Amino acid sequence: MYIDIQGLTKKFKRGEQTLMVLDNISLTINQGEFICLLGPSGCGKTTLLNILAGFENASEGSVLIDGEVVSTPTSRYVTIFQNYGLLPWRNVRHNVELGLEGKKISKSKRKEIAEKYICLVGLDKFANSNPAQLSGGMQQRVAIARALAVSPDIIFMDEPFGALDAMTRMKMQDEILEIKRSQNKTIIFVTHDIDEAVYLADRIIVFSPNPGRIKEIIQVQLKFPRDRNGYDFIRIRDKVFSLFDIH
Amino acid sequence: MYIDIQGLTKKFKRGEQTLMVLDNISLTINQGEFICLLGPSGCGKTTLLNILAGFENASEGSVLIDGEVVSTPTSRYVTIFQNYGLLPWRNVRHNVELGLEGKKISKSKRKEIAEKYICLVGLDKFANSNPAQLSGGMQQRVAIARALAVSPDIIFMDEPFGALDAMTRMKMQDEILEIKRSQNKTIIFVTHDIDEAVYLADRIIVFSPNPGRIKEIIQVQLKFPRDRNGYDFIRIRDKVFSLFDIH
Amino acid sequence: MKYIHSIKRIFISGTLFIALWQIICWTTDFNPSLLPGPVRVWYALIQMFGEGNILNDIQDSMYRFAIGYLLAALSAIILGLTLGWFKEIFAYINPIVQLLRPISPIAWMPFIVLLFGIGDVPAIVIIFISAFFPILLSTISAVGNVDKMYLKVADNFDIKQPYVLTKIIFPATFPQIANGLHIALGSSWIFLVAGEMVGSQTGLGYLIIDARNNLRTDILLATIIIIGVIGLFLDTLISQFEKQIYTRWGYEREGKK
Amino acid sequence: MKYIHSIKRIFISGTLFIALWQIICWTTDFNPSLLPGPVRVWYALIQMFGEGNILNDIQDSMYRFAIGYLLAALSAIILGLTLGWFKEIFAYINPIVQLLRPISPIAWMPFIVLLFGIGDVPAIVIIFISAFFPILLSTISAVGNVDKMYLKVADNFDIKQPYVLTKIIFPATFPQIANGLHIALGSSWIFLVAGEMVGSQTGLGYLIIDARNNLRTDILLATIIIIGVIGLFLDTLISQFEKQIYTRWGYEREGKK
Amino acid sequence: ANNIVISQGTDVPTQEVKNTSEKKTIKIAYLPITHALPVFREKELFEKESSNIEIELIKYGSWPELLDALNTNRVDGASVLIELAMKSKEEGNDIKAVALGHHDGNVIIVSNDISSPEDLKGKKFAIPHRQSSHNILLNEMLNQAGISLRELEIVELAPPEMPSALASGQIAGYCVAEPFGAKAVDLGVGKVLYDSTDLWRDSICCALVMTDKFLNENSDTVNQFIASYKEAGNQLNNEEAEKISKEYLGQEKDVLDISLKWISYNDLDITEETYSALIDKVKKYGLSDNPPSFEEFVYKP
Ligand SMILES: Nc1ncnc2c1ncn2[C@@H]1O[C@H](COP(=O)(O)OP(=O)(O)OP(=O)(O)O)[C@@H](O)[C@H]1O
Ligand SMILES: Nc1ncnc2c1ncn2[C@@H]1O[C@H](COP(=O)(O)OP(=O)(O)OP(=O)(O)O)[C@@H](O)[C@H]1O
Ligand SMILES: [Mg+2]
Ligand SMILES: [Mg+2]
Repeated sequence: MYIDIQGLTKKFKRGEQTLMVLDNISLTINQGEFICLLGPSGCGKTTLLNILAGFENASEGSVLIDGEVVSTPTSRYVTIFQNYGLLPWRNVRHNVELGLEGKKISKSKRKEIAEKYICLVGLDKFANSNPAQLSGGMQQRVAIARALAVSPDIIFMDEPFGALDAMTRMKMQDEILEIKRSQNKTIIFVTHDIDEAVYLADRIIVFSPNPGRIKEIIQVQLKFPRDRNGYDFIRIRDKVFSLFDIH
Repeated sequence: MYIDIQGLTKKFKRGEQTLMVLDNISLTINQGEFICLLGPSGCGKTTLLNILAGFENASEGSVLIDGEVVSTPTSRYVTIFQNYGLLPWRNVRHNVELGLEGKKISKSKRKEIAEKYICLVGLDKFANSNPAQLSGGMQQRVAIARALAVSPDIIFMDEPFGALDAMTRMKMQDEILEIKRSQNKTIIFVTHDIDEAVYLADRIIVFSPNPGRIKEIIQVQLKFPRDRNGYDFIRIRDKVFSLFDIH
Repeated sequence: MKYIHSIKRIFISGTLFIALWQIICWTTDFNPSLLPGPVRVWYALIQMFGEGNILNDIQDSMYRFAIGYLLAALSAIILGLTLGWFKEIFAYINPIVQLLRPISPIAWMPFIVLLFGIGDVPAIVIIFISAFFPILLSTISAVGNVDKMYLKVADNFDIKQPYVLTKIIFPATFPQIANGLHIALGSSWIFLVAGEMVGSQTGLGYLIIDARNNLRTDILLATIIIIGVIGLFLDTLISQFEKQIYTRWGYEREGKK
Repeated sequence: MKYIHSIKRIFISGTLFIALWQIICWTTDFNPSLLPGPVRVWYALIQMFGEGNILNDIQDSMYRFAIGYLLAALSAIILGLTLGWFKEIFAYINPIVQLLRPISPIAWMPFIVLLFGIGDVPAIVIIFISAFFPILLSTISAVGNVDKMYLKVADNFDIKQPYVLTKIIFPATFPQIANGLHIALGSSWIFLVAGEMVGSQTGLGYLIIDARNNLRTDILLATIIIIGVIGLFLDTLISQFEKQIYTRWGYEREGKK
Repeated sequence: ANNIVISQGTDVPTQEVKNTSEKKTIKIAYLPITHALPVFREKELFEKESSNIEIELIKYGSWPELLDALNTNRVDGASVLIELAMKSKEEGNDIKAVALGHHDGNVIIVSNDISSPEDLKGKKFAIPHRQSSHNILLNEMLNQAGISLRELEIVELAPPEMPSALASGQIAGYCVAEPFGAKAVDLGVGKVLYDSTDLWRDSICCALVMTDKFLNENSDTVNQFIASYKEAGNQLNNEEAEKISKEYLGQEKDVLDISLKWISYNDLDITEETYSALIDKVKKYGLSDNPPSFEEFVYKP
């Protein structure tokens, strides 16, 4: 077991009250898996991701990654946010170089690595552009390149395509699958789009809210590339829909 | 023919250049139809809606509604925006009353009408709340109540559910269908979510971009309520997907 | 709890400040008539409040300030809404406004005396001038920044002028106007002192001038402290007001103070 | 084209202004040595530029202003970043800052002379004071408003202090700091006149005082116009700078000017 | 060639340094009024004689600012209202008066519709400063006319504002240092109601005041400086005064001409007699309760 979550509980203080956001979550994830966390707004998906990435501490329970207790963020596990988290005052190249600056890497080597990943996400022509000059999808690609540049073991993604329009979104889904295939990373991906989860995930972890609990874990054993209108796809989709009482 | 669009073209000046956004759109719409305008970002959906609603003028061609040329906005055709367009300094009731204030209606009558539509969208308990205190879905319901309160003949909706999460979105889709059924309005609905269009529309107008043209018009002759995972649904969905080169 | 905490902080902060001041007095070793220490100023404060005249001065200053500021707010908001709406007219007035804005109210003194005389009026005029421009410019820019969607909504629901201005533009711009009012409050309070230099025989600004004329640095510092405290009080009031507007309008809370 | 259009507007605006001024002179019927008309002021301007001394005065004022303003900017930004980061310390300093902020630099004059003497330095100090607080407060509030996401990104990529401050916080806050710099420029330029009242023997503020004492209202108005024009010029410069920062940082364009 | 350049380059500056290092520079603060003319004249005297004393004049905009500089030893001396200097001494600042600035030279200006002190009742009257001879002159006038101070409204106003205030009818009269009174006469908005000689024989107003620090540290040059000052005063006949004032003051020529008729600069010694007369008036009219004594305040070489 690569990621091992045991009895994880998270409570927030809100004035006088205590709000239980995650209740006794236990889950194990293997290396190289693509996991989707699916659930309605407010069920604690972001909170769980924050704890896994070391941004926040659990109230109870433990999280082990590769045998070690998670305490602080590290560039071995990189998070990609819905709003991309690019630094607007840096151009694409310098954004991608950000994670390399702390490491003992020569300038020319740094540039080389950055260029490699900028090419990988297909932005070679925009290396000197500012984020503000790029479309949402392109900005998210920069964030992905920046994450890959530090060779992380795990990539956490928090609704990374939530701000994109439906068609761009589907293109990005194909791209992230391609990257997953070629780079062989472990990916934990938060979404509340059911189609997206079924299209991407090896396993879908379905949450129920108040407090956040794991409602069901769905194995998606479809081969890639998946057919969004294929029979098996629709069958799994149907199953998830019924979990949320939608028809 | 209730709405009659003939040879509609729209050009924007951009500095020195002229940008053609809509190219020779012709389309007729019957009273009581639910029309979805579907297309990628930038294909001119919002522009078309603005012209139909009287916010902008066409460069060429004509738009007749109920036999009259559209020139300025009127409360006979109400537009609902993605960001709801509520006035944050008014509470729910006063937002809903907004459109009635210009008409010669007594105060008590106004209040009565407002309450009726607030009930219709299920917000009776929130009549005195401020928009900022409501969730996105609830805010959009207020906007719908406000639109219905002036008894419009047509409702234009520009990606009304675009800012909502996927599950809330599906609930709102059901609600808008229910409202359509009970109030029997003509609805022109902009979206770039294919599922949404198939779920809602009597006809889907598919646009292609640069310049915006009608690529295809798809009749959706499925009975309501539609099954999102039913065979016919998926078949139509598949057809639309292939129009956008997605599989 | 929070309240007690903040009083504790103010107390510690005040003590530190006074200690620092005392240390400066000791180390620089100036004649106390040139740089009075905290004790001397404390006695001056007690004397001023004991004799009771200071309350009249505060009252007179507040009266002048209130009139000047409120007149400025009223006229700048009305003018700002109008000019913000009729942008073409503003384009012609703007160069003049921009030219007059960076000029110190002090420089206008001779003309203010000539046109407005001495006593209460020049003080009010100077406070008016220094509050007017920030409010005017923030109102105009607020009208320019009004979300176009509100105007579409107004159009859509057949709302006509002047109701677009009163029902839509004014409330929509109000948070930004409130911010302008806040900035203007600060800058015009600073000019109270300058305003009361011309022929006023009462008021906090006059006290400053009088203390300087009579070489009473202890009274000078005591008055400075009073002006600071009242300014802080006014600022807290309007911040509170601004915060309420923001919450009501659903703006995100600003970063903690 | 746009350029010509805006020059046309400035021209019309200026003409209107001068006409209005002339009308005021005619209707009030004051002695022209008390309220000079445009023609008299025009001659004063010609005379001032003809003799050439005015260029020295402008240069001296600009020199003092540049030093005071830049020192204020530098120290306020550094202090602001630090205090914004160490919020607990700032909570203790804040009451003092808030107390001192609303006090007119004029009131400090006797102490400024005591501590800094006469000549260039007090003018620089007063410009410093009036620029310092707006920049400090806007920097501190900017640090408080930094998008938490940037801090997460910094953490995630193992960026440690002091690099978080230099690589993340400072650039992230820069647009808001630029706005503070803009406001501070305006308010400190206004206090140039007050600053040069103390023992300066040159400069635009000195000219104002000197013209008042010499009862030369024509020179006074001419100097006011020069101050206004330079203020407008500085404001345009920094607006330009601010706009570039905003575009670079991808902020939405402000509503049209 | 190099050598020559270097020797030229070093020769010239050393000569200059030598010259200036021997000179004693005395900083004198003043306001641009006719009461300060002897200082200007003295400066010119030193320049003409290429004396080892040099005067650096520092112009101020108002009395408080000038006094800030004097009290903090930022200047060595100042031509200042003598009552104000006495007040400063009383407050504990270390300064001494060394000579008068002038004799007489102040007038009471009223608007044209006023012909006697009675007409001022209920109206506003401006003085520049409570601690001034102008305040004393006002009190003298009211005293002689049997009017109480409370029957009119006294306002303290900056001198440059007074002619405007009179012109716009804001005040009915004022008494102030010159040439601000003459300005009203020149404009035709006011007239002279009394000359200072009518109210207070041999009145004094401004004085040359030096800091104790300067007096103590420069006992050798002080006497020479004061002697030259008095000499400069004696030289200021009408013609000379006109010339100097035009050179150092920025006011219009006509205004200065009117003003100079009222003033004299002879014999600027501060005698015990005139000083005690001043003290009486200061006490009588409530400017101060315990003004410094002659010995404390007036410098004796
Ligand atoms: N720092 C915090 N302090 C208090 N409550 C918090 C905090 N962070 C999150 N919460 C609360 O915890 C709950 C879960 O939040 P979380 O952001 O994890 O939900 P989510 O599943 O990511 O929702 P969404 O889909 O809207 O992003 C919410 O009710 C939220 O208000
Ligand atoms: N006022 C305008 N001036 C110039 N160009 C405009 C204007 N309004 C829209 N456009 C341009 O017209 C094109 C179509 O815009 P429109 O907003 O109608 O697209 P859309 O289909 O609604 O896209 P989205 O799905 O992103 O909302 C875009 O390229 C846009 O930049
Ligand atoms: Mg979340
Ligand atoms: Mg659109």
